[in-house]
Amino acid sequence: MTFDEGQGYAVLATLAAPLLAALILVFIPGTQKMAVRYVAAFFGAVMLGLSIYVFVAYQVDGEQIQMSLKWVWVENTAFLGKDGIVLNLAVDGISAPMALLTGVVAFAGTITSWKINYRNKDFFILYFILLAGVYGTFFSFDLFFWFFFYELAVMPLYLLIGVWGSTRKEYGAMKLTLMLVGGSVLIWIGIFAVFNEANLGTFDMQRLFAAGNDGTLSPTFQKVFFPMFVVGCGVLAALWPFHTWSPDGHMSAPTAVSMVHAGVLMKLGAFGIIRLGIQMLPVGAEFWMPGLMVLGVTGAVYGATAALTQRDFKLISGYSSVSHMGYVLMGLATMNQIGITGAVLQMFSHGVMTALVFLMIGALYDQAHTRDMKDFGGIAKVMPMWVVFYAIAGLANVGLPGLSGFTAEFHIFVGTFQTYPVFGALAIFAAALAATYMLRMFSMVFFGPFNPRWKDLKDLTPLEAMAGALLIASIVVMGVWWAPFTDRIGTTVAALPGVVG
Amino acid sequence: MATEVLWWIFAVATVLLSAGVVFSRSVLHSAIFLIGSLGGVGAMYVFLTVDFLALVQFLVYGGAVTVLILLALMLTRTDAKESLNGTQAPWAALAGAMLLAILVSASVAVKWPGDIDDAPTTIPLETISEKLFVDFGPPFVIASVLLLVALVGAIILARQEEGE
Amino acid sequence: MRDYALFVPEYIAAGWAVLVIAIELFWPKVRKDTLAYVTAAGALAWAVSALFYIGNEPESFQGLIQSDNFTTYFRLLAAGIVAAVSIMSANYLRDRTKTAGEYFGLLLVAGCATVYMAAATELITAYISLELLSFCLYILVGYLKRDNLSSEAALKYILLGAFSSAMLLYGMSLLYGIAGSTSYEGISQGLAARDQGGTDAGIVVAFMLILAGVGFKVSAAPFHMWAPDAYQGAPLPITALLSTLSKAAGFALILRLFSLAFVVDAVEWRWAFATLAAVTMTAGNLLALQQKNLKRLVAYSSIGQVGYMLVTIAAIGYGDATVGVNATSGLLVHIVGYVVSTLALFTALTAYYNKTGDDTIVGLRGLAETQPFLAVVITASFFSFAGLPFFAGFTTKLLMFQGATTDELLWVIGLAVLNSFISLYYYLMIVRQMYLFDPIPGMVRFRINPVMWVMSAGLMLGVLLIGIYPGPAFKAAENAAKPLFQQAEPGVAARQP
Amino acid sequence: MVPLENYLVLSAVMFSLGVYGVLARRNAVLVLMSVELMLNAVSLNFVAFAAYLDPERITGAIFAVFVITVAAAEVGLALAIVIRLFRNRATSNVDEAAMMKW
Amino acid sequence: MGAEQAWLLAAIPAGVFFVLALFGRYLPRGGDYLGVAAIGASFVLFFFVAADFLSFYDFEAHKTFITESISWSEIGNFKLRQGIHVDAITIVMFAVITTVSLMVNIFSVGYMKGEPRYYWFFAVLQLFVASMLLLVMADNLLLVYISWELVGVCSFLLIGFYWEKRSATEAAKKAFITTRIGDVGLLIGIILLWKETGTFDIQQIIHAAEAGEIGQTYLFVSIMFVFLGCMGKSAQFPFHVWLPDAMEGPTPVSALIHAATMVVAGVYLTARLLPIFEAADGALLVVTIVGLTTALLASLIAFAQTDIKRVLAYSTVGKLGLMFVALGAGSPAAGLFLLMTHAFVKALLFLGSGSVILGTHHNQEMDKLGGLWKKMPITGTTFFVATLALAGLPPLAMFWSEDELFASVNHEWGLWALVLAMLAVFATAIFMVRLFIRTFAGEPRDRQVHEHARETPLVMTGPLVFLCVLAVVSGLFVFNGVGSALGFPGGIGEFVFLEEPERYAIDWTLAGISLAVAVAGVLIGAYVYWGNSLVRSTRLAEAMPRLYAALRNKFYIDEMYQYVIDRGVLGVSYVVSWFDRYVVNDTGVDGSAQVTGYSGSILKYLQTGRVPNYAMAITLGVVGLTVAGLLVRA
Repeated sequence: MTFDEGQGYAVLATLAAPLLAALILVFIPGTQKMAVRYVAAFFGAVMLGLSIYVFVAYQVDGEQIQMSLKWVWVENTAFLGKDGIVLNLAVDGISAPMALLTGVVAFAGTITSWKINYRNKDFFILYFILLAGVYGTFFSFDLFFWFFFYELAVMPLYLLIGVWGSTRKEYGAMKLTLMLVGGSVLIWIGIFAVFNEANLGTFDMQRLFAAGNDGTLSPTFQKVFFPMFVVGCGVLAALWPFHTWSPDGHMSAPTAVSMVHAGVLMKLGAFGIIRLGIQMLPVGAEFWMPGLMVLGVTGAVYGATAALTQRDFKLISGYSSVSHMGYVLMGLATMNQIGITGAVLQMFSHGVMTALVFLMIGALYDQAHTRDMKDFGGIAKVMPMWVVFYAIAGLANVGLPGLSGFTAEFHIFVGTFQTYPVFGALAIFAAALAATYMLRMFSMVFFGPFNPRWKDLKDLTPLEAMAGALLIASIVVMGVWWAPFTDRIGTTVAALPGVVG
Repeated sequence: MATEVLWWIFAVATVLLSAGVVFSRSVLHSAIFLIGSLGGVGAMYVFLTVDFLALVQFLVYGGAVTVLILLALMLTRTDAKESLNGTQAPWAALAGAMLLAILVSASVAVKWPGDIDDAPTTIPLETISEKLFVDFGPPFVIASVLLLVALVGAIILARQEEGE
Repeated sequence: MRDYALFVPEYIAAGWAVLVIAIELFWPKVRKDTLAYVTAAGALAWAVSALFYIGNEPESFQGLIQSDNFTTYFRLLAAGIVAAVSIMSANYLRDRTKTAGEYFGLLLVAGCATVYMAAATELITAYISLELLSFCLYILVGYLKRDNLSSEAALKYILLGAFSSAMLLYGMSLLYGIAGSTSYEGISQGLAARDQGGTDAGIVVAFMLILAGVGFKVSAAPFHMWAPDAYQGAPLPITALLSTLSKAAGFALILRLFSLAFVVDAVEWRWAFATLAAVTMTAGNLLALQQKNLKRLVAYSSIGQVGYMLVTIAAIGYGDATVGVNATSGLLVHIVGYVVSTLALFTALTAYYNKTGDDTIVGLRGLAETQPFLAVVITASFFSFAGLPFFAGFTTKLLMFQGATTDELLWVIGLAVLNSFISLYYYLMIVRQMYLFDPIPGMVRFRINPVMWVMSAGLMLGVLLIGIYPGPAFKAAENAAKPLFQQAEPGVAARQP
Repeated sequence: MVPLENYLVLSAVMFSLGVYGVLARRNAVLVLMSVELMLNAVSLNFVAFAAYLDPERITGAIFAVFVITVAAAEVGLALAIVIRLFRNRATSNVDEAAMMKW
Repeated sequence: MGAEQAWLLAAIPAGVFFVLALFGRYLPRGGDYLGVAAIGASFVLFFFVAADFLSFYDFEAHKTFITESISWSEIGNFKLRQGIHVDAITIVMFAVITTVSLMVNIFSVGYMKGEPRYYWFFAVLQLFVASMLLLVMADNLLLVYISWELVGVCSFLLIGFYWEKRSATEAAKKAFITTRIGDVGLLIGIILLWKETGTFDIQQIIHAAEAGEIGQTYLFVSIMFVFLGCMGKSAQFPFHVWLPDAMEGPTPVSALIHAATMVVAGVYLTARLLPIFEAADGALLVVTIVGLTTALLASLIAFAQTDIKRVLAYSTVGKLGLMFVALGAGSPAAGLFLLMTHAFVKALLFLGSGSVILGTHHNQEMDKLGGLWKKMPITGTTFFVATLALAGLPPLAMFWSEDELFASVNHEWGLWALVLAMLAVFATAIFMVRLFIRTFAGEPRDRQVHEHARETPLVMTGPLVFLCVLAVVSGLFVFNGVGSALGFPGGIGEFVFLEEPERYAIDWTLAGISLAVAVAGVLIGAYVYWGNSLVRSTRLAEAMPRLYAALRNKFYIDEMYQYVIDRGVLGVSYVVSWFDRYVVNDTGVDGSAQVTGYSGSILKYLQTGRVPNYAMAITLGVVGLTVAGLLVRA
């Protein structure tokens, strides 16, 4: 076990916190619902604090990979040579903001779930396991553990949606789980191939990255297997046409799960494309990126178009997620520094704003038990704060300057224009479509004549407002002052292989 | 020469009897054909000069096994007149024929190593016993356990319990 | 060399088997669960004595039986399985039969047979051990005499078993003819010395017949068809035994046989293993999709698992000794993971079945409400089968496939991973029954036997431990795998096509 | 002299007839009898190989001894099961013992 | 307090926005005084900034500007800086914005009294003004875009202020989306310019364009994209549809939008980037044609509208068109001068109509008004002045600016453009007179309304008077003398210019024609509509029924859009949704799952439960494998 400068402890603690929470919850009787909530909220806060620490402590002008911790797991056994499997946790400029995102969304999701009453102990256990998976994926620099955590993050979803969800939850849960696992199947095959081809006897990603760069992984090999990783990760990132779990899954999922799922989990897919695609298979990436660009643009326009005529809130958010993740993929496909930085920014931005959107949808649905927008009207009268929060999320979605969405999309557009101006123009057009569907929803739901059927709706509870405020703060900070993010992301992105400055 | 003629007679008889086992329309006839067939194999052992095995063959098969089978046939007899062959019999013939072709081609095609003089050599009983008890002691022990297990199993499975 | 001390553990086991039978013989009113715990104690004693053999120098008994780490590995595994199954059987048998002594005795004997299958380095020994195991299983499957399904299962099993062992024997006889020996080493040398002129139909036929025989044992498609019926008809703990001990034994035999004796002519059989693996995993998983009975479902799912495991045998054929060690270590560690998961599953199922007598999938409705602990154990086992992380299946399957990855086999491994994805669907359908639906009306929260509780918990912890920290298990598996490939002399290296 | 191949072909024919019997026959006892044919073919093979090929000229014969042993025990056990089933279901036809399928 | 601190102008209202938005509801009177104070502070600060700027303005070189910027973010070579750039254009825009918005703010205190969400109105108003101020002082296109969008969202919030009304919500939506479509172009244009120059800094881009570092076609395409944004924001044809609907917002907001903040953004940006338009061949012609088309179209439509605010809205569209015509003629001075004078006049008109609306208890249909002058003397008088000013009568403000416009158009494009522009002015004069007559003169059409009408309080009439004064005198800035007195000798023509400063000198021919056109327009209008009778106009309408219907229905442009949106965009969306649901999901995803399950349900019948079948499987397996093996080896 080696640490660099003791900060590895922070990373380990961040990863361990949700696991510890789950473990503690196992031993709390299910009838003690309040105790469960307090424990969950406490650990949510701990995770938030640690995440912020990790983000802040990442030194902008230091090395790319910091706060590393190595803990040899299996080595010198059979095909595993030195450092065969290592619990290798570290942070780089891309995972630092992702960790922050996870902390923010996780905390918001935790306190949003306060009102869950049905088997809330089980809920929180699964929820924290999911979060551990997310953290682990962001922090792992060992392919084995990377995939381990990646799968871990998907695993609890079936139950989380199936038990605590709504609206065709069985179908949604099953489809979501199967599609996501289907994606990881491809990754898995790819991992076998990479390990075999590199023949280093190690899952250490940094050594595998080096192998990808120095030609140990032959160009042909990279070209064959890159699509596998991209499609595999892409499923989780709602890569068109593997996105259909997104509308249905989000429609079924409970609030906090939607928040974490759309907010963080979908980012794992894009993160995987960076880690496994761009970093490990640079030649393949260079070869295939135009294809990814086409798919990304298709997703961006397609999602926005499909969202135009939806009537269910969550379907709108589901399709808009498809659209926004399309931007992320476009950003990655640019293979230039600005574009990829923009993609990571968009990952963060989409994370917080979608979490906010789902938080708001949940706050309404819990009272109204319908999500058909046609049923609503003039809700601003009874839920003013809700409307304001939702509107901020929606406007961030639309790409309004001053909110995070613009920062991210702007960088992506700039990056895309560097290489593919026509696609860039299409993407900007899709952003205008986003305005259309968002405002359509605003005017149908928030405004217009008040429907007296909803006179008993209550505004946000203090807890929900707190969660929302945290998310809004993130949205605004990133929208106004994005240098802390770009500083971290940009330098790391510049060091990615094959990336143009 | 005489051996060869004799061999052919026994061989053909064995085949015919075996065919009788599987083609006969009567259960009982089949059983009787089986005795003959097994006896034919015993005769083959004699041709191969492994007399001991021939003895075993006649004792174990000709005696014990066939008696057991006949007994079972008696015990499981039903009055219903029904076909002895299942619906897939034609396909079974086809499958059998294919397998036969494969096995025969394998037998013929291989140039068997060590087949020097094209004739069997006598295997004396002493060698067999020595091999069996000295060189192959462990399998022998295991086989005895196996027999024990079969015995116990047959008992507990076939035993009629009260209330039956 | 005739060192009888090599088999002290089996003496203990066999002696204990006699003891158990004798106890009931002389004291017929003994509680059946007492017998079960006595058996478990015997199995533990057996295991403890086996511990002394870990790391010993390989030693052969007259070239027939090899005592090395590989043997010890399976010895410990068999002892563990027998112990677990006998505890599982305690309450199950008490409610269903009058006599149980033979049952437990046969369990121990089956365990010994497994060890000999793993240890055998000679065809006769291997064959006779295999038959011994089969006999025990035939009897155990049919042990519930008044149960029509049990008898039917036993009949199908024994008829097909005899049929397939005849196939196996015919293959062995051809092989004997070609190689002129029945010892693995002799076969290896015989094959190496074999004249290579012309198409050698004999060796192909021999290998395929042997493949059919051992394939039947491990229930590889298309030799698998007995498995679902036997699994469904057998008493529940015996279903566990079938899917653990029988498979482990089959693979032990295959591993030693193919790595020592047949590796010379790998080019003749490796493609067949790859094909069988592909067919088996696909058939198993597709068929499992439509099952309504839990035991049948587990049968098909275990067929799918066998498909995965067969890939490693193909890998032994495709690669050199290094790949062989890698693949074998992977397979061995996966077998352990699979066995522990299966045992955990069956412990929970048995506990549940003792209460309800229902072995259909819909019967599990709302188990998360009525007995949450069992629901957790069952879910964990199924997730382990499906290869989800935290659970043994993920890690061991990954290690196994990784060890087996060669360029030629990547497609099978891809198919395997795809199949494990399909399998997730039907596992989730069970999880769905337990967690998403309300219990059947009238079902209330119930308690389970504390022994079963402890064992379920222990096995589940085992599943988690292997899943999270596979290092020690993997190391042990490698140590067990090494002896199989050390003897391969340079001159007897695999022929390339 | 009779060449080795003759024995082998004889054995192959017997074996195939046995296989046909197993595949075609309905009665469990007849199936068992067919299996016996197959096992005998195998024994014949072993002995023939032993007599013609084996330098030590013996292992095959030993194998045959074991095969005969196992075959006999197998018949005993199988018949017990057949009788068991007959008692439960009043039939010994294998295609009627199909309660479990699909 | 120097010009470097000009950012404070925007910062103060922005800060107040946050205070009001968060705590406004708890403050007495909703904190309206804070709003007025903030804008007032900006207004006062403007004078300091202007004074400071003029104090070191280099009247020889005329190229004075002040730039302040800080580094914002850095990704490799992609360095973003944010800062302010204050030059003559900025100062003019400051003047317009701060003045008009202060007046609007004060007016609102009276107008909005007792409305729900009173505090919210003032809060957004602050943000609106702040964004606009930021827009005009931004030194780079990114900041321009940011503030541009903020302006858009504020207008959305304000137009949709009465969100309980479906029409208000729809209007807000329409405004936002329509301008947003233009913004797509703007963003594309900005990024295209960046791609070629590697910077967002306006001055650097202009420099690069002027130096010919950018290819002609490329430059033309990029600047046209940018111009799309300007067209959207400034409601040029075919994006003009949102502006008339925008009057659904509270009337002071309309005043602000039409005069100082929203719509002039496009004009401002075009003026700011005019050197680039110049550098790109044909760009100015496009600007001119767009401007002329819009001006004529809007003037025609305005004839047939009966809602006071709607008429005013179309007049704004028309005047904006003229501003673009001025810019298209290459004269930022004319454009900005027109912008300024129009801002004061139009603010006055809107506030006046607001006063009417409040005074008549929310009545804005001309058909129900009439004869209000006596009841509302101050409103009436100021409105009268404004009407004449808009009609272009000297010596009121717009006469001078339009004269400058005509001069530059004549100079740049010649007669055809001049005639068309004058036609637009002529039409404006007619319908403005119509508006005034039908609202204030003649007999009241609705007794009820008339009896309850009363003059509005001082807080509203005060701004009216102030703006009225400006509407009279602001045209004089064009003169050297006035300019010198105020610190910018040479008048506006030497203050704001593109290449060469030009001092204003009256071309008597042009001025005469212009005067004649205006007077003719006023007289014709008076003739047709005088005396509160619609006899003549009705006869006119009946003479050309189809034309009248077309005008009344705004040339069916809205209907066309509606059709395109319903059938086109939404149709595509339905198709995509259908495709997604049934092809991608049900066929692709669920379908493959079903095929898998189905194959399982077929395959399971192989498992017949019969021993012979099982044995057959084993046999066939062996045979198959062996045959395959032999074939493989052969």
